[in-house]
Amino acid sequence: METTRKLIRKQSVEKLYNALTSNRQVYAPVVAADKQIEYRYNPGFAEVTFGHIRSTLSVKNVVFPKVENLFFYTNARSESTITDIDMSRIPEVVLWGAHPCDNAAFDTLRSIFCWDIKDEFFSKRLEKLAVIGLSCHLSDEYCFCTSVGLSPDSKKGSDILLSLLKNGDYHADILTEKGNEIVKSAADLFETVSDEKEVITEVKQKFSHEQVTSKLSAAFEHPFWVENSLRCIGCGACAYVCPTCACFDIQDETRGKNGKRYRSWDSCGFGLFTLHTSGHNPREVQSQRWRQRIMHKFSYMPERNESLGCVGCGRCSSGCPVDMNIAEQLEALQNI
Amino acid sequence: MARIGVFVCHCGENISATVDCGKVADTIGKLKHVAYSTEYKYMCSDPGQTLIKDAIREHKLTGVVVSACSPRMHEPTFRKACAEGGLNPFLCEMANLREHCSWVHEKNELTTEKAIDIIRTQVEKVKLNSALQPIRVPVTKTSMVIGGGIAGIQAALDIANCGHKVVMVERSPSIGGHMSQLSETFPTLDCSQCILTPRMVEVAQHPNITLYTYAEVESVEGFIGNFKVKIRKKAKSLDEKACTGCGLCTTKCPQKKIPNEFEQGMGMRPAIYVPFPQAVPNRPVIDKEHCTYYIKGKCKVCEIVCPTKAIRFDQPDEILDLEIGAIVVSTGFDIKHADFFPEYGYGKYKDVIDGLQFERLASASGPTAGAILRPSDGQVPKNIVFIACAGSRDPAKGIAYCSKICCMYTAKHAMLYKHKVHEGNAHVFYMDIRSGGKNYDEFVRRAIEEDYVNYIRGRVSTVYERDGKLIVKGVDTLLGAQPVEIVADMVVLATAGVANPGAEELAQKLHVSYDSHKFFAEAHPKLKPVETNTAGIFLAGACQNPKDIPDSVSQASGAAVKVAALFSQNGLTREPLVAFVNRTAPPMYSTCVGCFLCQSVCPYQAIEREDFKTRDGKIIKTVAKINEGLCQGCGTCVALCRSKSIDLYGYSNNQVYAEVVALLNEF
Amino acid sequence: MSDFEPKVVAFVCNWCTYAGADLTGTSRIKYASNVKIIRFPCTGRIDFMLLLKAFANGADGIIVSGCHPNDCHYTSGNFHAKRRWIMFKELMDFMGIDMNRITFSWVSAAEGAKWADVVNATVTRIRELGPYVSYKEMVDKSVEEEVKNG
Amino acid sequence: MDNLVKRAKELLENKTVQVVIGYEAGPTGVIRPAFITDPEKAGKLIYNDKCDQNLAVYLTKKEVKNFGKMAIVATLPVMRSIMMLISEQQLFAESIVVLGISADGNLLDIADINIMQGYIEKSDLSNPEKYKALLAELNKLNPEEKFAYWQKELSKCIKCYACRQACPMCYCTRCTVEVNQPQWIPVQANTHGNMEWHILRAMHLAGRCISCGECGRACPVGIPCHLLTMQLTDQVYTYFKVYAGTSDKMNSVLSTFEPNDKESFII
Amino acid sequence: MSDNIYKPYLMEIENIVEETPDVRTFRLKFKNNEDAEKFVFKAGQFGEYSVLGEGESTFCVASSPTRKGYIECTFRKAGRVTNALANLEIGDTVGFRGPYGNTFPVEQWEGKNLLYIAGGIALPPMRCVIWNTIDLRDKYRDITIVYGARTVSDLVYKNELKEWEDRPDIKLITTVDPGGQTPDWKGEIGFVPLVLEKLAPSSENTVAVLCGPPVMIKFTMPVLKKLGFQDKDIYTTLENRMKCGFGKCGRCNVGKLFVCKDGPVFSYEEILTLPEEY
Repeated sequence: METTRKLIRKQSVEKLYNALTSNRQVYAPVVAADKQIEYRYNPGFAEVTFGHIRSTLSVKNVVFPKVENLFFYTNARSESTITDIDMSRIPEVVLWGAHPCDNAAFDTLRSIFCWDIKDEFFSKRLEKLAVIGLSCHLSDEYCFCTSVGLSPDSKKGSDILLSLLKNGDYHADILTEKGNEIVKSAADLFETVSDEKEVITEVKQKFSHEQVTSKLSAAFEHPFWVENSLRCIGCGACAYVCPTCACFDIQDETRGKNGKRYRSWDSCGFGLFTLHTSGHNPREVQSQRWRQRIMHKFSYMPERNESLGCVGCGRCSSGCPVDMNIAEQLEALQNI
Repeated sequence: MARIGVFVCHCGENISATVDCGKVADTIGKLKHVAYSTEYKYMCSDPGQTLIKDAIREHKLTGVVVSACSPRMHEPTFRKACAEGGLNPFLCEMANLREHCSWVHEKNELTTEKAIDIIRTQVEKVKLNSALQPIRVPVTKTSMVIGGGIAGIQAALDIANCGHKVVMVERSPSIGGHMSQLSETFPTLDCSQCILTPRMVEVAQHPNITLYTYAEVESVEGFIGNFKVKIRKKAKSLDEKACTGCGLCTTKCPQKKIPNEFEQGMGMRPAIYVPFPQAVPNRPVIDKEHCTYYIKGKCKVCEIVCPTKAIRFDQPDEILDLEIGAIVVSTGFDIKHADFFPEYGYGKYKDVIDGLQFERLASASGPTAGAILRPSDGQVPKNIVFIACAGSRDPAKGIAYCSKICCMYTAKHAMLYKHKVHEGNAHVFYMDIRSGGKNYDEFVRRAIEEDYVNYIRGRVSTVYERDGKLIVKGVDTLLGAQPVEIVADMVVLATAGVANPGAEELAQKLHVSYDSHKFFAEAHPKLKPVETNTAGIFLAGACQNPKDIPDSVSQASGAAVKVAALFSQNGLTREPLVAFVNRTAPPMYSTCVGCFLCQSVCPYQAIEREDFKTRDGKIIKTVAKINEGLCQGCGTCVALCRSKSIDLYGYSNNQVYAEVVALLNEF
Repeated sequence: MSDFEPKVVAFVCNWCTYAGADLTGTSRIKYASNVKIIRFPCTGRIDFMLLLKAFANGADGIIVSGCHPNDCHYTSGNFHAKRRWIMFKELMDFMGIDMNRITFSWVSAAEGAKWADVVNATVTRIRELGPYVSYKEMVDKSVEEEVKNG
Repeated sequence: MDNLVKRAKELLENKTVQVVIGYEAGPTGVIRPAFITDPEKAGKLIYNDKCDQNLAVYLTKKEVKNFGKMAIVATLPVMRSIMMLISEQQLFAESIVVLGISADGNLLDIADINIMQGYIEKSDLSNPEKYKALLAELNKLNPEEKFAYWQKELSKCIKCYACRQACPMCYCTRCTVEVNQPQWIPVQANTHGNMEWHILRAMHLAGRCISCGECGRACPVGIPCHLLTMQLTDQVYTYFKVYAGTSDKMNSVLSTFEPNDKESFII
Repeated sequence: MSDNIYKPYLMEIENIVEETPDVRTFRLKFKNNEDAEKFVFKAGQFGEYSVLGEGESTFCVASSPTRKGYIECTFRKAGRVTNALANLEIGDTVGFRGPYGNTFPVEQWEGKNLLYIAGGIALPPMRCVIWNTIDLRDKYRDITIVYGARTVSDLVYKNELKEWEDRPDIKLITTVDPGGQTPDWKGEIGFVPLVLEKLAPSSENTVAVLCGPPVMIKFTMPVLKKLGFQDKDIYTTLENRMKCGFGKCGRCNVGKLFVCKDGPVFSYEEILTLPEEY
């Protein structure tokens, strides 16, 4: 679809938001009581933040929830039956105000969930998702979108991308048919573009991901991994806050004769992630697991999924309790 | 392939009166994995048991739930029946429909539903039961008796007479203990030595008893049936085989001014000595602390005079390694000495003595040849005061308990005194007279009524010296707390019996618990008074708490029976409901991380360490391991273990979890 | 809530309370049938997680009972249990989990009547408190949470 | 902190230790753990009041232990952690050198465990001041409010187990949450399952928590989970008059008992 | 069938064989006939077997694709799911997802000699291809099977071993570790590599399939090399932990390869290019 750019006034943004929340689930960022940025469904417009750098958690849960029920079952004496999930109950969601890195991550996730065999849960959720992104006018030292081929105003993954203008109004880039539908539903709010300057933050490029990828192909045995993962304590924080990490576990939970099988987030950083029943563990120590994390994102995924497993949001680094700074490590890696 | 059989018992009408057994059996029969469900009037009857056995075979049952009375009643019955039916007995569980349901609830829907719930819970549990085999522990049929007092002697002789080997370890140079120091014994006033010494000789001569005197337990490892004990045989500086016990050395020893322990310091002995004339073994030892040769490097008079050249100055201590199957601890007690009592002069008045010292004075073989004479001037005391409960029952002194023997021996002392000093006056201050025991109270009455001992109920506040006399100030509570003052020539304190010095250290070596007074602790105050918490270690005599001779002897015989029972079979068979620490393939070996907090919760010292090593002996990992011989299956370690690496057969995590889930959910 | 029948799970040790409950039966003392017993060798064996699991599976009340102090068949299991329950109770109180729903008791093998009293008192109290709605809601809400998440 | 650098360099040079665990400033200025093996790089070590991570967590980490003998920059919580680790047999006193840091940030001379014990015993072992107010505030809430508060907080938990991984006392090879027979703790992160996890964690740390607050600091979503363990630390002291990590021979509160332990709720 | 790739087929247990006290073989039949008709698989592929309520466990299809209408699986009681599976009986329901993964290139092997070498519980992953080739016996030349286990009671598929032994067109060598034999044991006694060395099969026009515990593989490989086998003519299977079975859950990869997609069958030539993550 041909993309178009329109103007939406500051006050119209509120109208658009309210129009959307009146008939849809709108998932928008707010500043919680403990100062954490979190996404909530249909918060009042006054609560919605436009000035955040990054939410604590990514928004991947709209397409890859913490827990996704795969089916329900009943175990009776003679008969076990399976009841499918009614996918039509998956709600239409508008993701509001998510930054370009988060939105680009949907493509990355798609490259995992839909390569080879298509994952219907993910696809359906993505299908029912419309993304009204917001370019970044703020950034911090953890941001490195420009190093992974993105930018503070990348359009990838957004249906509409808003960009703040100096006067407080927004440019709206209408990028997809879905975006167009939204615009059409509130056509009067969108005006023709002005020549007001956009406020886009500058994110310095720290490394070249192509170079990292090429270096990694021969870096499996490099001492780098041990040296640089000593302080990693092996929690799953980086994976769980990451917008593109898609590792999951499949478990059953039963109450009485009824139960469900679900998939839930998992992390390659956990020691037991790859543990065999025999006790053998192919990735026994943390350095091997840290290597897996980086390799997966910057070497295996480019080769197997034709996408980079990182969008440069910096959450893993800002959320890491021991400052395992991924950008710093990648910068070092491109020079090994 | 779980195939569970459920057998619902009517117990006559005991269950069926309030529980609809037919409905229960029906409903349960519809549960997943229940292959067979039936009801019967009396499951425990022969036909009932046959029903179970037949069903096991016919339906290839992998588990059985007998829904009847309390498992505390008939679990063994039904487990046996299952075994006879070809099912491992530990794959049988009972659902308690009678005591916990039919007898305690009215007849209604809810009661029947509860019965179903109870059974369903057991069905879920039994699915997870494991086929267990009884644990067999080999037993070394040699026992060790620590302490050669009357309790130890009795235990040793009883065990030896059952045909089992006994090693007796005695710390001092002779066996005999406190009883050998006593003059006469209550309530019969027969001579202590006369009844004791034949027993001592019997010990020495018994073919099944090996006696190590002047020896101490160095360390104890292992567990019931399989203790590994190290004994330190202290050097006696003597070749015991060469020595004939002629006694020449002891008479020639130039060092003769050493306070005699046996005489409670009221006599002297040489540096090479036999503790008392009837000592067993009757061989001297050299007291290295006081021997001139050991102190100054020259003397050797004993060596010169010894006709058989038996003296060995360079003899080292010897460490013996013994394999022991059971241990009797009979290390006895000690008493508080007069110096513990500031109010009675901290022991500075020579004529304030303790009970044991009085025993020596009254003993025909004692320092005064049986004459009651004042230690200070050798005069016969005309007025003598006995103070009972000196220290005992006095929380302020840290001794809240009753020493149990003092009432009786004080009566005996007063009586002995009156028998020897007819014109003298004997006064006894007491709190209560505790004379429970065969012929005991009669004995005390005799002291009061026939020997005119003056019993004053009240406590003595102070004793002080005035003009060579001891002024005893007290009150007579029977006369309205009237002050009493007695001018005495001698005061005898019935001081509290306390744990032996070293008891705590020994308890720690043995891994048995001890109470706050350092007395050894029995496994159960009522039902296991002879056992300790550590299987295979038993108690006899006053090391547990102060006891008189008959009590000590009874307990010793009790301990001996426990040992003999243990030795009566080739091995020990135990219910396999014990804890275990999981094992996994290398390199993990176990999910146990080796924090060993479980060791401190285990009341039985059943948790040991297991090292996993590389081929060249480097320790890779140390994890906990349960000694099946010791574990009693309480499961406290299981609930404590953070990594859930310990589990308990019969009450596994999986089982109890399944029970909770089954009890609360519809199936 | 007149037809509310509380579900109460009792975690008891084999040697004292289980035997005490047997005695209640032998003495034919009646008590509420809402309580169902799970037998453990010792109170020391009772994992605090089981109590949470009981609530999660829909229990409205819990009884935990074992030998009186100093009476433990294994000498010290109940002492360890006591410390565990002290800590557990403090934590539950701090988190606002209703400790009025848990009865901790010592019932000896001779206290058949006390067992009936403990059961009846607990059931009466739970009846007054009603179903443990707030806990059940949390459990149910957790399930919904997942469904909605997207 | 010249003294610290000097001492670390010395220890590495004379091969007393093979690694020094301390703090360094990362490229973004964030303080983070450092593992110095080369004496020439000892200069990277820093210490200031932002160095608040409990480094003792690394003393049980395989790759760090593989270096050999370790020196560790140790503030009071680290020292107490070391005591706990030794008493729970996860660490040998001989395998470490403690570079003690006093409350005012100076290098202490901790020659051996006894000296460290002396220092710990002199220190205030109650929960740090900064947490006391919040604890007190929470304790004032009524049960419903408390339950609501914790439900809200714990609904955020994503089960990343940063709290566990950051805790020096959570050194188990296999955590209870990784046990699936039975599945004690649900794998998925929902409020109820999260609450069970945090109760389990707090109970496992009862009498073992040394009040470093590391679990709360590590939490990426800001759950004050340290308050749970700290509340129990307070209660352990109230009931049993002990603080964890004061001796290398202590037994934890839940693995010991006194016959006269007082409680008021067991009928 | 819905689009739900996580939803298993419901299978009924038609038969159970207790191979050893720990090892069971299930014969599973599709509950739904349509599923049965549509279902195709090839030798070497695996699936996710589940007990509803306990979870899924990964193991290969142990029966041959030449035998229609059912699949078989063999598993050892080790974890939660396999324990639960072992508790099932005939008529019970098992969930099955699959087939997943690549296959043994049996077509390429036509006209060649086949040498199967398996140890212990690693015979099941090979049983499928063994039967596959036996059922198409005339397409292959010599078929030799070397199978070893720790003890006689650890040998699985005892009935089939008998059948293979009795067939003139198959050479079967069974062996047990020293000390693992019973008095009436007629097979070899000794470790697989040594037995293989003694047997010294020709590598000429021969494909070797090798599955077993790592230590067996470690000592058998040099023997095969000594016998002149090329890396490309030696096949094995890798068994990393997996959850999804189709390259999404992120667990089973060895370097960039997914065992669940690119495996489980690998030639030694490929194995040598992989980082050591298996």
